[in-house]
Amino acid sequence: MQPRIEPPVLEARSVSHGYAGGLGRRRLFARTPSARLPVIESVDLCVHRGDFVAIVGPSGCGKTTLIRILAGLIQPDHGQVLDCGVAVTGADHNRSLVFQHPHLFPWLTVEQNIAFGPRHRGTVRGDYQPLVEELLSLVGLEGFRTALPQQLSGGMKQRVSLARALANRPHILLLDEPLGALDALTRERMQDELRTLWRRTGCTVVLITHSVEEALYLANRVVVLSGRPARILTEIGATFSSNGHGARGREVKSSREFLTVREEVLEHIWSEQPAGGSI
Amino acid sequence: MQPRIEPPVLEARSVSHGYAGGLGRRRLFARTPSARLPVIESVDLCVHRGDFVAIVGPSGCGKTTLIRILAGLIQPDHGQVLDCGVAVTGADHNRSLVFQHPHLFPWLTVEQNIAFGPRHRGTVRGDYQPLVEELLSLVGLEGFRTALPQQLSGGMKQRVSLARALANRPHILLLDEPLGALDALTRERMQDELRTLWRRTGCTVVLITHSVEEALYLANRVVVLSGRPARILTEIGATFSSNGHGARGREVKSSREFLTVREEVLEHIWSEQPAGGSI
Amino acid sequence: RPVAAGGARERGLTRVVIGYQAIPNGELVAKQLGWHEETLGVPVHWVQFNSGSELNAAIAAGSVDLGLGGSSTTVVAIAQGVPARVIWIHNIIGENEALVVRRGSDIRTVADLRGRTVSAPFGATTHYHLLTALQLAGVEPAELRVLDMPPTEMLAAWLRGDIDAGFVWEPTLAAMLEADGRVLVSSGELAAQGFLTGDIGIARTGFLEQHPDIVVQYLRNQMRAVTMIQTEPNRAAAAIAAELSLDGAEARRQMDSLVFLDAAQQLSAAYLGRDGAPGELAEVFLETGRFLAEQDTIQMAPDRARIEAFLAPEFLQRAAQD
Amino acid sequence: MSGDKARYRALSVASVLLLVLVWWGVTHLGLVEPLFVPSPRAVLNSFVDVTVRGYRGVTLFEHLAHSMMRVLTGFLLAVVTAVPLGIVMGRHRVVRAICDPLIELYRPLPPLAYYTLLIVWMGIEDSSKIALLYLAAFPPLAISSMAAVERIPEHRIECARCLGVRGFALLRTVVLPSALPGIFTGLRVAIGFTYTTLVSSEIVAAVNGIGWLVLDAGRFLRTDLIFVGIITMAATGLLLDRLIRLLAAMVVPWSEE
Amino acid sequence: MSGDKARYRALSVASVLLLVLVWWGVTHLGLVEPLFVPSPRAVLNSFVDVTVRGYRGVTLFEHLAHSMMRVLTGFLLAVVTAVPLGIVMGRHRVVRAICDPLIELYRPLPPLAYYTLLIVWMGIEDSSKIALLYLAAFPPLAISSMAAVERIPEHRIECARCLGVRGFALLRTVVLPSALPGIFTGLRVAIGFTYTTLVSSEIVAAVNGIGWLVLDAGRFLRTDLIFVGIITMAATGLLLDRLIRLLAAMVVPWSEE
Ligand SMILES: Nc1ncnc2c1ncn2[C@@H]1O[C@H](COP(=O)(O)OP(=O)(O)OP(=O)(O)O)[C@@H](O)[C@H]1O
Ligand SMILES: Nc1ncnc2c1ncn2[C@@H]1O[C@H](COP(=O)(O)OP(=O)(O)OP(=O)(O)O)[C@@H](O)[C@H]1O
Ligand SMILES: [Mg+2]
Ligand SMILES: [Mg+2]
Repeated sequence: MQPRIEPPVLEARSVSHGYAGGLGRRRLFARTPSARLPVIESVDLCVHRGDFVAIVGPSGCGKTTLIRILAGLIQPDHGQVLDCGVAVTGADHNRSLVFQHPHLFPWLTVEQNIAFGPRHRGTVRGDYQPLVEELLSLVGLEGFRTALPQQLSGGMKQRVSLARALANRPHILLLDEPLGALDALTRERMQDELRTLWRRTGCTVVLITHSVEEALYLANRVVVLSGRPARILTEIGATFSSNGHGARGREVKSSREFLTVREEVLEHIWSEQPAGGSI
Repeated sequence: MQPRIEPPVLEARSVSHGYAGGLGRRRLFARTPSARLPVIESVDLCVHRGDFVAIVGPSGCGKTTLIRILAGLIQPDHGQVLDCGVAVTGADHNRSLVFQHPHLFPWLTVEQNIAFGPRHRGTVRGDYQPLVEELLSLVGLEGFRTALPQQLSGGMKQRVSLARALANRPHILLLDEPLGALDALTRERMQDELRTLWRRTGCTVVLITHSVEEALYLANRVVVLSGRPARILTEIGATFSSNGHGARGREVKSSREFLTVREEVLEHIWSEQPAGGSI
Repeated sequence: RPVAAGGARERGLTRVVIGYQAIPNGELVAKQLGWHEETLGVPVHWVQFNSGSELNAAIAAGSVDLGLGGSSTTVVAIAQGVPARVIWIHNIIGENEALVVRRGSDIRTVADLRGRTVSAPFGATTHYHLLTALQLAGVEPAELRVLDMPPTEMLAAWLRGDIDAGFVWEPTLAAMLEADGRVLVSSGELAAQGFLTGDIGIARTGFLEQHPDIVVQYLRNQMRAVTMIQTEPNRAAAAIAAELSLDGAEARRQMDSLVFLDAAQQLSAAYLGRDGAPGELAEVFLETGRFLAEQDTIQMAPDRARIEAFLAPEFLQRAAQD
Repeated sequence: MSGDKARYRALSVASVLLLVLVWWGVTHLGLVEPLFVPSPRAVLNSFVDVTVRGYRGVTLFEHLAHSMMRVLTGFLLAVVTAVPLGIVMGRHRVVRAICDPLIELYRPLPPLAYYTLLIVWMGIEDSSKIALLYLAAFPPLAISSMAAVERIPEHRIECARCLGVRGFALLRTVVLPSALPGIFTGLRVAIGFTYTTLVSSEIVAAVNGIGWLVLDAGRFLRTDLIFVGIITMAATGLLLDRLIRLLAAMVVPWSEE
Repeated sequence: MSGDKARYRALSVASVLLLVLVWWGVTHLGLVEPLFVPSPRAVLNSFVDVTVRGYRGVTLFEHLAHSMMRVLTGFLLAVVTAVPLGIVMGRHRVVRAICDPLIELYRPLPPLAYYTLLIVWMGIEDSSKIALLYLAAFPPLAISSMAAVERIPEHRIECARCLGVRGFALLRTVVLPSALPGIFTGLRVAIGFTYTTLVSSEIVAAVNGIGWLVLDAGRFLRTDLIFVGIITMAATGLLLDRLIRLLAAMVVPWSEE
């Protein structure tokens, strides 16, 4: 018997996308449809089981669009997305997306927000409650379990949103800048938690981040996108966090090696974009 | 004649604040009003003309609450805020606040959003239009002037929100993490723009940021807040960006001196908060 | 009593407002043939009303000068002090209003209605006649179910079999008769026993005082219409048909079920009477008023003096003189 | 806070009192015919009279009870049908395409125009009256619910989808709560509408009910009784409205971010 | 996209056609008295007749024109008064405390109950009819506008305040646009309500108008004519509603974030 070749957990095949209607107010009786704004240009991406892929790129280049396509929320104009070899046609809790903005359900408490997924997919309470408790303490919000979203600060909301996605035990976790609103300290702590989680569960993660440091610290692959329309500029294998090496502390961030790779990535981004040019 | 002593541009006098109603759903027929959640505890802050004050502190400690009090959007439970010696009783365009979340007006284009303040305060178009043009190019969105907010990415919205506040030529600029959603590159560029702007106009800035690096790079004073309820832990004078020294490049960020002060600040934050404790 | 509203209009009269109803009588003949427009000397504004109570309100508001209402609502006007006078009887209600029961039912007399469900449009002349018929038969209203129903809905209820009897007018009357109905008692029969109902012409007091000549001319036109109905019924029916968008035969049938009185008859003691010598109509109104008061609908029945003051046959007298 | 509330309540009471005062003044000075606007005293007398002795053998309270039974039955039936339909119409364009024109077509029709048909189908008892009130409450409820659902920001639905919640569970757990504020506005508008239809519904075959009382009193120019009826309707209508608001405050305690 | 739209439109047309088919079937099979539900053919005949020859000397088009004049005048007057009042009530608790109870008190009142008063004050001409329609449109508009304003997220107002915009400018530039979607829902509900009140308004002292036609035809058991009137009302009501929706699509092109 031949060894079974496992398909990639998530694969984007020459995906392109644009937004319709041009910019500005839709005109009701417009004759000619205005030109499409191209945002993603033939992106190929292959994410394997256990990968931790970080995506970096300039503001407005199309990262959110790309991750929404991966999640199945947008059907791309061209190309397709495969989840374990099966074409993606819609959103799914196995491919959980944490949005750039928290988007909590304002009528549910913190605890109910976190439990939302498993609870309304019909899981019995006993099955998900321990996980919810664990997540509450992971994001440090045990004291706010009965708070409504309107009573939380920006960073707290973002943490709830992360916990809400994790409560689904997704096999692919799609993160659109989940730690952006956190202070340095909390952010580092959450980074470590995320790393531990990834190690422990062996799930696959795609992370959009604005911090090259964070990308290198967490991911084993860093994908650099160009400015709009987004193409993959380059991909850098980062080994600072690879599964094989076991736990490593924050001190890696100040290592020579780390700083060199960081400069390299920044160089790529810089080169793409003339300073002050149209972003 | 005695030399006139200029009052501080913005002064908080032993300001304390808390949120009512406890956590969770308001109960309609609750007998005993639940305890207040104390958030700000006797904060004294004196901001002088031309100051650039950065505020750092853990997530959910009360930074947003504090800056909203400074803006006049919240009347604190105790203490008061003075703007040039006059008690603050409400919001004002001279004390412009950039919110943590962009909150653009969804029915206005990017350009109209930016021009909103001066236009609807009755300024003639000729007076504000050059500034609006300048700001559009400052935030790199000339190509999106006719776009509606729903057509922008997260980072682009945040830039519009910043430009919208700047269009008022406020004498005090209150910034609640205005660069949080920007990628490393754009962020650095915006930091530099902000610094130039501050130098050029001599306006007073209060900035909340999650990045200690950013705080040290931009501000001449860094205020470190404790966890909730927020007290001022310490204040550090940073000279990396002081008016006197003239323009300085990004290289300062990797200077010995800079890194030492950074460690110091992080140390303060660390010390306050036992890792994994309730944040 | 003086009227607050409308008083100003009297000084410079620009038009006469006539409130009419869709009843196939002389009013419609005169309207269709344009007699008032020709002879009154002022522009005429026609306004249609569905019931006397709305007309009462409009007259009291000073919006209408001359109008037509059923005898029951005229009594309401008297009782409630509407500033108006009776000047004309357009018609006496005869066979065009009747109490209908099912052909095969065992209701032979009014007394058999005990325990049944009977309907009539409340406040209308048929309501009054229904109650009168019950009283004549010695039946207490509480012994049966009397329901308030407009004609069209009554027909629907009749066809469904929800009601055992209904006191109603044309054209619903014909439709009910056609749908397996028969007349138990008609308004004509009750009128013969002294319980008259009719369509009464009333005029606003302020208008009467200021413009008696116009009123007299208006009455002359009414008299002319009655004459036409009696002598050239087909021409009159044609005018009514045109006015109501009916066909001629139907208009003729409906017109013929009414009883028309000429001026001489109206001025006789049996009806309006003469100035200073009120006729039987006062008695009818008095009786009607007592009925309504018993029904709790008006607080107090108007007394004879009040009713007699409400009748103003002097204008008809003048009109009939020359 | 609670001092503020008391102040606003006082203002409300004052404005109603002012209305009564104007009414009293107008009748006292004889500015309008008492035939049209009776004095507060006359209305009070009639009120006592109708409460104690009744009108046409039925006391005011019984009249009111009959009407409330009809209004509430019709309204509640409409709530449990129109709101779900509106929600589904807001999410599913196929359902909307089918139902929308039908609702839009019957909606502008006056109750008086189709009441006869209801009588033909349902008879003269309470069921046809309730059906009329039901039909009056239906369109505002359906339209408001639909509009409320259409206003839900798309990202909220996407969130739920990413959490694996779809179909009926999505409607129940995300769409319904998000639309609740708009639905409650619809409830308030619809209850007012149902109330105004009450008189029309009691035109036929009623010998009780507040609407019928007003109607019957109108036929005999009993303005004092009309006022008694009107005031009773206004007071109970106001009460129902407050009940809905209270319910809304209990059910929608959050505010949008 | 546009293929989808065509499909939905086809579904809508199909559902209306189905309704007509059911009507035809019911009359064809004699399931109901033709006296109450005339056949489509009979209605079509009457329609042609009324359009060409007229009813009581007035053609259908003229009847319609009179009614539309009344409805639109009343409705537009209500829009220009109730919407601003609702907006102000939504923002200023003092105004709300004063006006709210008054609106709530008159709102449940049936038009039939106070029409007499309107006639007394305004006479029997068009002004009292327009006033009645105005009063019908007012509460749903005011309530919807108020609710829409109350739903505006507070941060948006705070934003505008920080930009130095306050008072009337705030209402005009921030509150009004934010509330527009809710206001348009109110407009749609209110126009339907105004339409249903049309017949009531034309009960008294009218000799033209679609409502009067329906009413008068009812008196003579001309069910075919009632159907002509009803269908005309339904069609024009639908048209007005579509106009409002079109306007909404033009004026509210954004979607909430
Ligand atoms: N709904 C939309 N309609 C039209 N254009 C859109 C829409 N959403 C996004 N865009 C455009 O697509 C481009 C990419 O947007 P996207 O949100 O994917 O950027 P991003 O990489 O996530 O940026 P950021 O880091 O600022 O969040 C932007 O230029 C934006 O203007
Ligand atoms: N409207 C509110 N009602 C009740 N509690 C609130 C409210 N707003 C904020 N809080 C609480 O006040 C505390 C401070 O909130 P604040 O938004 O000021 O924090 P922050 O320092 O800005 O945090 P972050 O960095 O995450 O934005 C939080 O614990 C939050 O739960
Ligand atoms: Mg993004
Ligand atoms: Mg904050």
